[in-house]
Amino acid sequence: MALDKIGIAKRIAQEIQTGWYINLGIGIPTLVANYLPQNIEVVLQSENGLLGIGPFPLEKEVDPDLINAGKQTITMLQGSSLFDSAESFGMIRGGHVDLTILGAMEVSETGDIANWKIPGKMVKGMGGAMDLVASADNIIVAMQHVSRSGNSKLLKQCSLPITGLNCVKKIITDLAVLEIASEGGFRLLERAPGISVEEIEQATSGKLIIANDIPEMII
Amino acid sequence: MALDKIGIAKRIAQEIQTGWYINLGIGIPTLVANYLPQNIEVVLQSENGLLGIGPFPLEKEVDPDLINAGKQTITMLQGSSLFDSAESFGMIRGGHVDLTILGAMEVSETGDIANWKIPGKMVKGMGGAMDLVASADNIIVAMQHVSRSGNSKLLKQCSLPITGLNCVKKIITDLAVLEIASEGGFRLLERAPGISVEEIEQATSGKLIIANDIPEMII
Amino acid sequence: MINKVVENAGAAVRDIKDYSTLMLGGFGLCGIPENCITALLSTGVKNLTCISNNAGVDDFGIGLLLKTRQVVKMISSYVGENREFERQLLSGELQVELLPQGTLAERIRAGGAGIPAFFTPAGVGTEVGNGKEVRTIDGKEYLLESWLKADFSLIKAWKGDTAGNLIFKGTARNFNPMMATAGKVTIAEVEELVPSGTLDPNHIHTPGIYVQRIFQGTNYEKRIEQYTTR
Amino acid sequence: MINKVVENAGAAVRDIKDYSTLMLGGFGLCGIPENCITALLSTGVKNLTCISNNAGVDDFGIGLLLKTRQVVKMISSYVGENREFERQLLSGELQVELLPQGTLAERIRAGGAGIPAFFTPAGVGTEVGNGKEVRTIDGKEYLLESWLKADFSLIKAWKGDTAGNLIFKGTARNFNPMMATAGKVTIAEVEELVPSGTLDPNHIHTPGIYVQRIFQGTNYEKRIEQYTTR
Repeated sequence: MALDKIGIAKRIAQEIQTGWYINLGIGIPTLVANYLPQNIEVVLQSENGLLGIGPFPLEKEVDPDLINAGKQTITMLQGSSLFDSAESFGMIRGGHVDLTILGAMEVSETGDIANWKIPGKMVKGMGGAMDLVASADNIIVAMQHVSRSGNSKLLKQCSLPITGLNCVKKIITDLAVLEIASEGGFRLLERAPGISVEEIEQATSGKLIIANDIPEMII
Repeated sequence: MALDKIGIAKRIAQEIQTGWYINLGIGIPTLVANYLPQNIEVVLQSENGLLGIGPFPLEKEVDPDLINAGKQTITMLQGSSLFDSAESFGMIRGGHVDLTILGAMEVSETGDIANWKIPGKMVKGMGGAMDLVASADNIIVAMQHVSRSGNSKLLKQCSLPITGLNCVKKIITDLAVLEIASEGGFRLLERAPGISVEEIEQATSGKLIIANDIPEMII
Repeated sequence: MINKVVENAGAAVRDIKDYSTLMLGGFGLCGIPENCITALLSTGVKNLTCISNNAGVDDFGIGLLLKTRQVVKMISSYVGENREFERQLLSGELQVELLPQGTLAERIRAGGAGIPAFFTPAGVGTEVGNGKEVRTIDGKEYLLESWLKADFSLIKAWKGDTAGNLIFKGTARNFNPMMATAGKVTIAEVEELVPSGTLDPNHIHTPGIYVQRIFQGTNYEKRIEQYTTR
Repeated sequence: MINKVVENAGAAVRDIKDYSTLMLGGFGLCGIPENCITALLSTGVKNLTCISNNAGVDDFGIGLLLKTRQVVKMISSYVGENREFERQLLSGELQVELLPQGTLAERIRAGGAGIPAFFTPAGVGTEVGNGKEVRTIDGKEYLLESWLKADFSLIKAWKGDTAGNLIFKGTARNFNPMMATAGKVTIAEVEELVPSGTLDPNHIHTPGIYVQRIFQGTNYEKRIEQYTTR
């Protein structure tokens, strides 16, 4: 069965190593924080100027001067630090953030990502996404394998305006875990529980690279 | 009679207007702080990271973590702020400092300045001088009119390695106040008390522009 | 210290003229110059170019100036919270330049710090790179981006002193410190205005040299965009 | 929070190898990593390239590493206080690259912030500009300068916590914060090491993300170069 959002978040959480500084995008990536293993220590960055995002506040703790990049009220963990936006993107651009997890509308088989604009329809802006994908060494995309209108989001080439080129390392969807092969193509690493290789093939428009034996995810 | 260092400092102090942020170089420029009129408020920048230099400390106030750009122990005035070197030179480069006063070995009649190197002899480095002269709108040079070996320091062209081009606005020496004319040349504005125009002419190697009546400085 | 205090928001923004370029601090509705925005609604100044990470919401922040059609151009990174903005943009009433958030922050810092241009990897291969110089450095491609400056920067701080020194709180700092450096005239509104000498020099985020006018703000609403509790 | 604490200076610098590029914080003798310098004297590591605004004095700071001939190249802005330095330079034993102080600071910041190159007016028309691209922007000439990075950055802070967050004191801040961002491995020595959560997040000058190792320094001499009283 295809994973739900929580399932995707849980699987992504397994990718995370202790000691990492991590930027989580809005949506599914934000959920990942809830499923980190107990024994690892990571620091979450909010690109609007905080290292050390804590849980959402209790009602009495709510502070309008303390929000995350999704504009939600948050708390700070012990050992947090605050800074301005230039410093924050200096961290990102300078490669100090170990992992970026973000959503996407489309990913190409060479690791291009499109997630900021639908011409004529949606003009929200790219926010920090272009800086993140242009800078991070380790980028995981969290998304549905297929769009609501039934089209594959794993394509030979992106059809929507690009956010960044050759940057995605790994994709974790409701159906599969895949990595971008250095020669191009989506290398299938794991299947969602109960999902067949054929179902993944059908849902993938770009080149899918399949080894003999594809294990099921362990969630 | 030619001015002494204190005389030069006193004359420079007359150039300063209330509300200005000022960077004072090492040597005579540092002395200027002692002769500011009572009724003006200025803030002195130390490019190693301080706005609001105060007087030298009392013995019991000495703090090794608080020095000026000349490495002397200092104090801070009320309302001071501390920052790092990148921020400090951002202020300088960004034109936020209203006036820079510094010493020179040579000044050319087009406003070039040389003050950091004597090839084969002195290799101290330029420190912040190149940033200051490349950025400030208002640069006053404080120096002796003639070098110890008897050569004019106001030249057609600098003979020593350049610190910056076309940047000096005004020169205040032991003999005279001069400004760089937009068409090139040292326009004589004031004579030191008792110094004749002829004496200044003799001490100036570059083109000297002399109006009919050159007043004496009032110190 | 030099005294930068003005009476109130009205006095602070009085000489902002039509066709001015403004920078407004804030991320979302967090750390925005509420008092200055209200004062601009009163002066009715028009044809403003506003540089701000976001464009407020329909009825708060810069959204208020959009509603009154005082803004002719926005330079922002994310404007997804504002329907009036989207309407004006799609209808062609409003010019918009969208920039990567880090590029926006760095261009503003560059404007304040006298760096006319710099290379950044953000936007390479995207429409952000259209018409911009691309250069390969150490095997990676970068875009050349230029500085941004403003006629006026409108800054919101937590505490400030009469000499213009500012301290921000929490994530309300965001774009405010860079913008303070990049305005020909920088106007700071603060929740608490204290005498010069009250703030610890080592805790100051924005040195007073960048601030030309400061005033004690009033009636801060500090609206929360996404009230979220656990 | 992630714990960055190491035992002492010896443990912190143990893997600094011959031919490494180091950044060392400080302005003059103010805010220099005294403990790390002493530890490098012990390891005897050689052929170091040192990036530091100054080169210490003959018998303190980086001057100690010059005396033992552990340094093969210095990148600095002002080295006038050190006679041994001048001797080695004039005799050709030491390579030296002198840079405008603001260019040095900005190149280090750029290294930490992922900006491979930027334009600056400092040094135009001087020998600093030799071989560098010159570009006229808005009628003024600028030099293109590239980023600086280091294998190790040696930082001295006043207070630090176990997560690597740092607070500096007075003008001992100087080059330390930029250098902390530009080292592949950044080592911070502090006068007072406190548990994570002790420092106010709003007062932190260098966030812990930039710091890989931190230790409590000992026996700070804090020598004063120009003791001056009124």
